[in-house]
Amino acid sequence: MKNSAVLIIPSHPKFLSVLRGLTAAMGELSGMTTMEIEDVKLAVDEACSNVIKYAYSGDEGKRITVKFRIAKDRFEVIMEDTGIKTHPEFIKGRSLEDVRPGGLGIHLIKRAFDVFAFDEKKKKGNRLTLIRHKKNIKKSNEH
Amino acid sequence: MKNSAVLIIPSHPKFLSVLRGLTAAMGELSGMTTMEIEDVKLAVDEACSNVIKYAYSGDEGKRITVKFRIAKDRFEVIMEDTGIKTHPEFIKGRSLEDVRPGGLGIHLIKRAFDVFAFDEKKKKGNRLTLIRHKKNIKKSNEH
Amino acid sequence: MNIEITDHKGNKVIAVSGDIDMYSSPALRKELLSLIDKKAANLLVDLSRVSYIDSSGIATFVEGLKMMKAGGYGGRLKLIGMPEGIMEIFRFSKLDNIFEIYGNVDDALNS
Amino acid sequence: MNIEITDHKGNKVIAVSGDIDMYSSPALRKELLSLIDKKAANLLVDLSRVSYIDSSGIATFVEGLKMMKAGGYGGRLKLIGMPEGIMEIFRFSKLDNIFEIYGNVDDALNS
Ligand SMILES: Nc1ncnc2c1ncn2[C@@H]1O[C@H](COP(=O)(O)OP(=O)(O)O)[C@@H](O)[C@H]1O
Ligand SMILES: Nc1ncnc2c1ncn2[C@@H]1O[C@H](COP(=O)(O)OP(=O)(O)O)[C@@H](O)[C@H]1O
Repeated sequence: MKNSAVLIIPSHPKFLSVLRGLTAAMGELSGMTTMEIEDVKLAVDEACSNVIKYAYSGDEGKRITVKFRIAKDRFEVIMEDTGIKTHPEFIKGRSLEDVRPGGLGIHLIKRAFDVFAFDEKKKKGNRLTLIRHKKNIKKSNEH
Repeated sequence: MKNSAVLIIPSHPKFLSVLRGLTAAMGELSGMTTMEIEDVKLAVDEACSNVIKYAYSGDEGKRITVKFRIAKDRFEVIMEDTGIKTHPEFIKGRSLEDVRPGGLGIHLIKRAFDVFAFDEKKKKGNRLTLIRHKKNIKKSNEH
Repeated sequence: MNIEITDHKGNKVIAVSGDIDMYSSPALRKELLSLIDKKAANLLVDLSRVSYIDSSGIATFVEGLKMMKAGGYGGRLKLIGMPEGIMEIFRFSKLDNIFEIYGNVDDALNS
Repeated sequence: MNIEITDHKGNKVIAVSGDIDMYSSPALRKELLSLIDKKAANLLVDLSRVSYIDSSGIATFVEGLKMMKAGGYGGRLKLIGMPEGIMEIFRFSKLDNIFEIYGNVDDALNS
């Protein structure tokens, strides 16, 4: 488990700050800039918020497992839950032109991570893999 | 697992910052002041440094499990390793009058936590329990 | 997150500090909607001490803006003192032109 | 942790920033001992941008002080700009009277 860390938290929104704290520390360890860390922290928070809202339908007593892996060429986050199966084909952020509450999370996740993929083979619950490639010059210049 | 979180990290000193990041977030969640958080962060870092140095003799490829639990009356940290059995009777900080490098860690741990106890029943490796009681007015006024 | 509500020349100023996320945004939503219910004419939200905002926080402001417009009493929601990191998320979300955003309270009131 | 070494009126100033822990303190130790090896007369360590120090960092300074005294060339180790949180740990460890501690570079040099 070299260069990886695992965090297990309850599916309660108050633990989002704990997940953000760990994400920031892992981002710093991987050599990200402060701005990159902010983007990644927000993305991981959004993915976890969605697990609480959709996979667990707001049930605050379940658990969420988040694995971080730092590799030379990428930063990987794997988020697992034991909740309702997600149908990736229904996940869609709203058009940014269509101003209304909600629908921004997926955009913020995909802004920070190049890969956003659910493991179709997982039997119970969900496993979401997020991968951010390093030296992604295009992404980091975007804003 | 309500109000608790678990972190698993490699026994590499570069993960101490990750553990500190999580400790600070848990301390904040438990309602500690900034100063209390600093003390607790330092204490948890010292305990983990000792696991790397003594239980794992500096081997950076093992794992350390840290469980945090926030209760109404206390803040609990349980640190587990699979390394060399610790003999609590040999753990002793140096006298503060005897100025030399080392021997401060235990003092810094005991300053922040009221309970510092190794689980004698654990078969392989160690389980250290740290408990800080809330409203410990004496401790927080000491400095 | 912490919320402080003050009066500035007859206008309500909601000063938010700390992190606005899925855990804290419901409290912000409650304050915002209750002031809109009372038909606050100028509702200024001071974001200068906000360290973090996620999409639930953004959604709260979008909802507040919609409610204010739906109220039909000419009330205006103004965001002030937005830190650059947060402004950047509003820009990314194409909301920087939807909200009235000002540097400080006086700029917001003189507009 | 980051280390910058500069010259101030012929004196070496080691400016440390960030976190000094078991991971980073070996690099600090190396710099410190190498300057002591070169018999630096006044060795100033600027701690004003240090955000965290653990017992391995403290041990590094205690070792530096001992080496300097053992060198017998009259060199002095001076700690400057210590943030309150770090000063507090030195006090707790009863090291605040063992080290020469100054507010800034000029105070340290004029002493
Ligand atoms: N983990 C998930 N499981 C199931 N559905 C999801 C998940 N994440 C997102 N979705 C779906 O995708 C939509 C867009 O998600 P998002 O952009 O985060 O916005 P929001 O959650 O605010 O609606 C959600 O409304 C939901 O229908
Ligand atoms: N987890 C541990 N396992 C075994 N021995 C330990 C452990 N923690 C501390 N010790 C012993 O207690 C002594 C004092 O520890 P500490 O105050 O942290 O200072 P230091 O590690 O700098 O010597 C150590 O030198 C060591 O002999």
